Amino acid sequence: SGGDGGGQAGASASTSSARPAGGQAGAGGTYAVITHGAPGDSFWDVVKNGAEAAGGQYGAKVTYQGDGDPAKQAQLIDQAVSEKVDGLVISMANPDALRESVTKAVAAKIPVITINSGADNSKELGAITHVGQSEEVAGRGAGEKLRAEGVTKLLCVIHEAGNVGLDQRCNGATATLGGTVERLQVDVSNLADATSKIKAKLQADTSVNGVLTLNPAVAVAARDAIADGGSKARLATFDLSADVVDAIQAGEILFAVDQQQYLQGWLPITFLYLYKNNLNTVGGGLPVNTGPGFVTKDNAAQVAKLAQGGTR
Amino acid sequence: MTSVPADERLAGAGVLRRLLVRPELGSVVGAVAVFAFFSSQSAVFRSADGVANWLDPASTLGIMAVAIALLMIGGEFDLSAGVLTGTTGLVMVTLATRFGWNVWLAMLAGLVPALAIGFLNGLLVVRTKLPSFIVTLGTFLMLQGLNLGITKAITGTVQVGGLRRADGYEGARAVLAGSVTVGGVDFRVAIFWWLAVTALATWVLMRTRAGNWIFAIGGDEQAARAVGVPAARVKIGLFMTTATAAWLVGSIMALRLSSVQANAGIGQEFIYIIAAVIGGCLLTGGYGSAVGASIGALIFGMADKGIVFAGWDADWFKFFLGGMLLLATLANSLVRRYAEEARR
Amino acid sequence: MTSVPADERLAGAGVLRRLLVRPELGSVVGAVAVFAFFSSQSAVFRSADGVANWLDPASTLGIMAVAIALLMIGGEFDLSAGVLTGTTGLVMVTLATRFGWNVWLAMLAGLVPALAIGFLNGLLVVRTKLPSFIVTLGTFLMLQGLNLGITKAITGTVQVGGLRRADGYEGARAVLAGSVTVGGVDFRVAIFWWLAVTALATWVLMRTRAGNWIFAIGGDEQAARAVGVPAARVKIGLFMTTATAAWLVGSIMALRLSSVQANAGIGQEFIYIIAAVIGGCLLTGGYGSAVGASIGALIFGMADKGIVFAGWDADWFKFFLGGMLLLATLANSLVRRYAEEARR
Amino acid sequence: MTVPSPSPSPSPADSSAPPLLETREVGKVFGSVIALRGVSMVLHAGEVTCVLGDNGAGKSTLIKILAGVHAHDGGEYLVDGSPVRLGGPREALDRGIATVYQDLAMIPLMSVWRNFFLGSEPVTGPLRRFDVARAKRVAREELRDMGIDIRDVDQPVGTLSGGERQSVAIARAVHFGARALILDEPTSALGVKQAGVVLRYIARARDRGLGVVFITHNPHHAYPVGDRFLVLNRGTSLGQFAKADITREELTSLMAGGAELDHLAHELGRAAADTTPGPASAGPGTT
Amino acid sequence: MTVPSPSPSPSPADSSAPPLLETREVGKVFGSVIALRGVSMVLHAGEVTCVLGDNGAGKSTLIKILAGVHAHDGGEYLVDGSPVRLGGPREALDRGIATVYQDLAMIPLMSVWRNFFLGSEPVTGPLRRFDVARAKRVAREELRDMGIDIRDVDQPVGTLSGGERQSVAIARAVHFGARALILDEPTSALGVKQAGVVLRYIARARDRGLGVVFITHNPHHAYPVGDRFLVLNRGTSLGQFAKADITREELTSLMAGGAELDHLAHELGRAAADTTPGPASAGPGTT
Ligand SMILES: Nc1ncnc2c1ncn2[C@@H]1O[C@H](COP(=O)(O)OP(=O)(O)OP(=O)(O)O)[C@@H](O)[C@H]1O
Ligand SMILES: Nc1ncnc2c1ncn2[C@@H]1O[C@H](COP(=O)(O)OP(=O)(O)OP(=O)(O)O)[C@@H](O)[C@H]1O
Ligand SMILES: [Mg+2]
Ligand SMILES: [Mg+2]
Repeated sequence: SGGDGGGQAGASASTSSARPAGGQAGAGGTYAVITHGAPGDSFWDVVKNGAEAAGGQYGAKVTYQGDGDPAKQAQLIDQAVSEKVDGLVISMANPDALRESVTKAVAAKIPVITINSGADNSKELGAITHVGQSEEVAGRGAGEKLRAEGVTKLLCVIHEAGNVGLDQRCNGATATLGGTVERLQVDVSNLADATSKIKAKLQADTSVNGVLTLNPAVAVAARDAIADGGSKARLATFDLSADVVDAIQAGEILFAVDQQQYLQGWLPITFLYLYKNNLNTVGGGLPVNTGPGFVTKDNAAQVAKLAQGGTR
Repeated sequence: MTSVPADERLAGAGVLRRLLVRPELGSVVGAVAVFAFFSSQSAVFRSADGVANWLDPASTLGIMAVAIALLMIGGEFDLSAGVLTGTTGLVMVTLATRFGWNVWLAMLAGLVPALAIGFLNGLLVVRTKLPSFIVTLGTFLMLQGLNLGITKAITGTVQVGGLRRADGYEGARAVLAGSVTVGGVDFRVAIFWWLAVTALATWVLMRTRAGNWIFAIGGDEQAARAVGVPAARVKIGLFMTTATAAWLVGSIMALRLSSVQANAGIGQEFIYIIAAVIGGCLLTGGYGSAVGASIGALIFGMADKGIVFAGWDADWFKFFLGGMLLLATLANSLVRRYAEEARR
Repeated sequence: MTSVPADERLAGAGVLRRLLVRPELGSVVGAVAVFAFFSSQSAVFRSADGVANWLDPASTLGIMAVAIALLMIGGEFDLSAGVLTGTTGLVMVTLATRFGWNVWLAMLAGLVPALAIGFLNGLLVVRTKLPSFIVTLGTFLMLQGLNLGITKAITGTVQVGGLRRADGYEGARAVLAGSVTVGGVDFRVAIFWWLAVTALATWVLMRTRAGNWIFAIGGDEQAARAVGVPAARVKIGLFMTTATAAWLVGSIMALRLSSVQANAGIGQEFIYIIAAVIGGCLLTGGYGSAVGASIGALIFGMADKGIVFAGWDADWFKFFLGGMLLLATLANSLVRRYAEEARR
Repeated sequence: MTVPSPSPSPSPADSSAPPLLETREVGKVFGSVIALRGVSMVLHAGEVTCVLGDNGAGKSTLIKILAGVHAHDGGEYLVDGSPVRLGGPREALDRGIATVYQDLAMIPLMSVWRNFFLGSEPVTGPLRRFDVARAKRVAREELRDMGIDIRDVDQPVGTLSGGERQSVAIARAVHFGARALILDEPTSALGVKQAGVVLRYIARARDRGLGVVFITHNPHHAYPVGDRFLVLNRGTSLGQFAKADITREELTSLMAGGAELDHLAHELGRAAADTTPGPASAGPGTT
Repeated sequence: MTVPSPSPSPSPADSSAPPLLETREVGKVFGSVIALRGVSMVLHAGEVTCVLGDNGAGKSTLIKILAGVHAHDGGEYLVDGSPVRLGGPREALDRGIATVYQDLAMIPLMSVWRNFFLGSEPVTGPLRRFDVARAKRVAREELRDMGIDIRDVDQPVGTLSGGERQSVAIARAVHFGARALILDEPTSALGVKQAGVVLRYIARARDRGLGVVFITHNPHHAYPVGDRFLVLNRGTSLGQFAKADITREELTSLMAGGAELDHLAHELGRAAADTTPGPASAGPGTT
């Protein structure tokens, strides 16, 4: 179900009303959020903000760690287990690799909630629920929308070679677009170079009429490349930033796929808090979807301010 | 230039051979080979438009590679230079957008932390005698943390943007990040900055006392000290030069993109070193040239973009990039060896 | 050991001082300082559970750091070692899961490309006389491309998994990636492999002809060649040793995670070098020790995990990591300098 | 064999002016190695002080103290009569002390002319740029004057022969030596002719009023040009002798047990004709 | 001044066996530098061939060809009468040719004993481990025999004095020299006593039947021990002379225009007493 700009306000409202439920309990517990996002990644930063905000609400201590290397992520989980936290929030981009550590956590009677990816394995590994949906689903949504815009040849810009999540987004788009999808590798830490690479691709292959970026900063680079190169390609992106919202308003970017990842931080902390203090479980173990939402010219103005604050 | 009668113990060295002995002209061969190869693969690559395209990333890389080359000739590394471009950009954009400074002023303000960090790097290396690899690795990590931590603390997000709306943006952009139209094709101004930096660095290396000292401390620091070269001052100066180059590049990038991410520049430090080494700098110091580093940046830039122009599968991108680099340096070194058998 | 009468030109050197002169014991001080610091910050860090926790990453890092240290003492770098751990893991998991091989056999099969790549690296360095930094940078990039390209071609995704269901998994896992319970706490087997590798490397360095040759070619290759050291063979051997270590670590990781991503190991190559340098290896070659590299890995592992245990904000993680590394190497070098004034 | 007793307080050359350089009981310890212990010497302007001694006696260590490369551990080092602690070779150079080191000489990858002017580059123009043309010319001339014909001053020093390298270092020190010149075994790698040229340079510098510290193993090189002889043995001083107080024979035997040497001469050759090589015709330069 | 004419074809020492080493018109060019041109020489077992010449004459280049460090560009190099092209120093060592180089000697960061055995480490036990105890003992003994008392064989070579380092290199070559020993200016950095010891070593090696190539600038070192003298000048050969064909005086003046030297002797000293330093008493070791 596609939430849009209004979803955020709803979430905020519901949390403030949830406060009386357990807010008075002085120590709300300690929860560890461990994701596969690299530190400084704009997507995961919003998740972190959401989790920390929820922790603030409930008087709980929330720690956030992220590492794209599954081995490191597993070690971080092991560490949290030896610290005997009250709950774990884990993004399972590579369920196979985390299996051992998650099982260990469950065996130690630590409630686990999986977020973002790993919905299929969540229950099997003993997590109490899953929040968010896979990158693949989000990618499908983007592909569909691009097809509707008449894109037949799409450039999917990967900013971290070998990252499972990014690959899944492109796969999803490929599945629903119907046309050709080509991939391009750029480096997210050198955006000027990314600009000229995208431009080079557009110059070299003029039949490309759509570009899908998977990161808001790369989206801005792609926007410049399209403008500089005088290309007619339509641009869409994953995730938001102030610049992306500006560009959507200016019509330079068609839409941004918005997973509302703030919820992927906020909700699991809420659930864990409720589980700890009230033994609540949500949805009977079925996944709780947070998106995908789409930010388009229509709702961009409202979202713009929220993106500034790091909650969208 | 000099009219000394030739010594009978000197074999006749053709003009070609004499030219090839210069470290730069060795790497030119690599550059020509890469250019020829990709030109044959893609018509766009060799078109004016295409050239303008791959010259653009080569220019910012080149500015940094030249500074790093000076440092490497002086026998040191700087791993913090890449992140520092991000730091200076962040300072500039934050001051201009969150505190309403004029862009020019904000840019100048970015120079202050850059010089401070360069000075600190140099001082630590000189005082502790730890290898600069370790010292600048420390500042590299610490700067990464600072970039992220401070940006988050001030803005709540991992990037700052909106420079476009700040005072003086247009002027600064025209000077540092604009384009110049030559024959209907837009070339980035950064290309001219790159040429200027290369020329300046070459002049310093070849025609000033400081240049002589840089070669000397990189070649044998003890011996240089023994004849009175102020090694500590030269080293600190080199680190500050690198920091200044990082500031220039950071400002160019920030003006071009009008926003900066907290992780900007991470991982670039090695690309700078790579460009310098492709251009003939020795990792052990004491040998290299600014022009060589520039050509190294050019080779890297061409290979990097050429693969995209040639339309090869993105999954194999790195494979081709590695292969190209290896072949380019190999061509370069074969030529140099042919010409230079003399130098052990 | 020897009973030669002391020379009147030797000042009395206390036992302490003599111990401290060893490069390893310098870095021990850094390790102790880091341990003491984090122990004071977090009770879990110093608990048996916590120790098992941070010894685990230190062990795989340590195995690689020791191999890289040997190579660095021999005067060369290997930037491809990190990706190679991914390559060996990918080969193993692919063969075991897609082609139904027994895990042991698949693991052995992974050794073949590893040794081939090590040999190739060595051969290129020895033959072309290009700096190993450039050569292995080339193989580093090419391997990245191969890992991604081949994995995508075979599996359609960027990771292969499901090793758990393959023949012989349990046995292989117990030997390489299992745990040993000591006093109720699970310690990873990899820790023992690490100790074994360190001991073996130390023995080779200090007590074999090969060890003598490694120091010699790193110290002055020309001079070593001149007295008949087979420098080319030693270098190729060192690259193959590093590749073997990468194979061991790649197998351990694959067995532990039962899946491998196509980008596994990228970026680790510098961590290995960092650990070796923290442990006292000179970047210029000819000096260092295997035990030192192990302790370097330990310091890195402790700092890396200690910051998490101490509960500091992840945004500032890198800042603290950089600071810790700088302080640890500084402590280490101050101690060493005090003890070692004698060596230039 | 009679060993002369060293002059207890070195007699100043001709004036009551303080000596150019003077050490009083200086020492140097490297970690556990005691390289030098209680060595006193003086150098007056217009005089040559020779430092003699076996291998490892501490000669190079002593002159590195004089040149500011090492700080001394004990005793006093006086320049122009006032105690100093040099912070580095730069300070020594600034006081007019130029040095040719035995092992720290040249930057192998740099060209001859760049090495020649390293640390004292001539500058020109408002931008103070390195006067390359002049540097090349002067380097070439100075070397030619010294009888070293380098093919090409652009050649990297690392490719010069051992003696050529040594000659460049000496030519540099002589060119820049302002008041004191310290030479550590300058003639050891040189041919007969070149060694003669160096000795002549030393004499000329002395006549110009410079003080020269000259280290050598060859008493036939030392005796003719030296005014004062400091003999070191295993890190300690056997004393400093004025020329008047010591003969060449005494000096030689002080350096290396003379009796042993006579014996050696008999051992060496196979043909009897060769065993006692009679005194050769050549002067000091040839030995 | 009469210059003897070189023996056109070098007369073999005592046998019709092919010479140990022989070069015929070899040359060597480095880039544009012609370092050596058409040089012929022979070395017989049980003989000493001295190579003499000015700085930069090409002596080191010649012996690096003999030792396999450089490949020769022109001419022929014969070992035991058959032409060879050595692939590297290892091949030379395998043919029993041990060398002490002027500039490629030791690994500074390694200890004395490790350097001593580098490339020829003694091994022991089934695992063929480096016999450290024996290596230390032998290194210490060999050095002591040579009159070099190193404080501690564990000291890194980089901290030894110039002469000490040279001595270690020589001791190593003598210890491992199997059939031919090549010494490039072994005595230049040595004190009188140590130089004497080295000359004695050369004589002893010769008497044991080894062939020795000995480079020096000092005719007083060369003449007593040499059987054959090869004189180089600016990269070319002035000829190879058997000892019978040349006197010490001729050799000296061939090396460095004799007249010039006499003149020099007058110049050097200030006091008349010093201008013509009479022939010293000491034997060859002292010069
Ligand atoms: N940095 C150092 N560390 C340890 N020992 C040192 C160091 N420098 C010199 N020595 C020792 O001090 C002693 C004196 O060395 P020095 O170089 O002064 O001798 P020298 O008289 O110049 O000998 P030579 O005639 O052989 O050059 C030597 O035994 C040497 O091993
Ligand atoms: N690798 C090289 N490249 C260029 N020129 C070289 C190289 N090696 C030697 N030369 C030149 O060849 C000439 C001969 O050098 P060589 O070292 O053989 O002289 P030498 O006779 O040993 O002199 P010395 O007595 O001073 O040691 C020198 O002029 C030197 O500059
Ligand atoms: Mg000395
Ligand atoms: Mg020589």
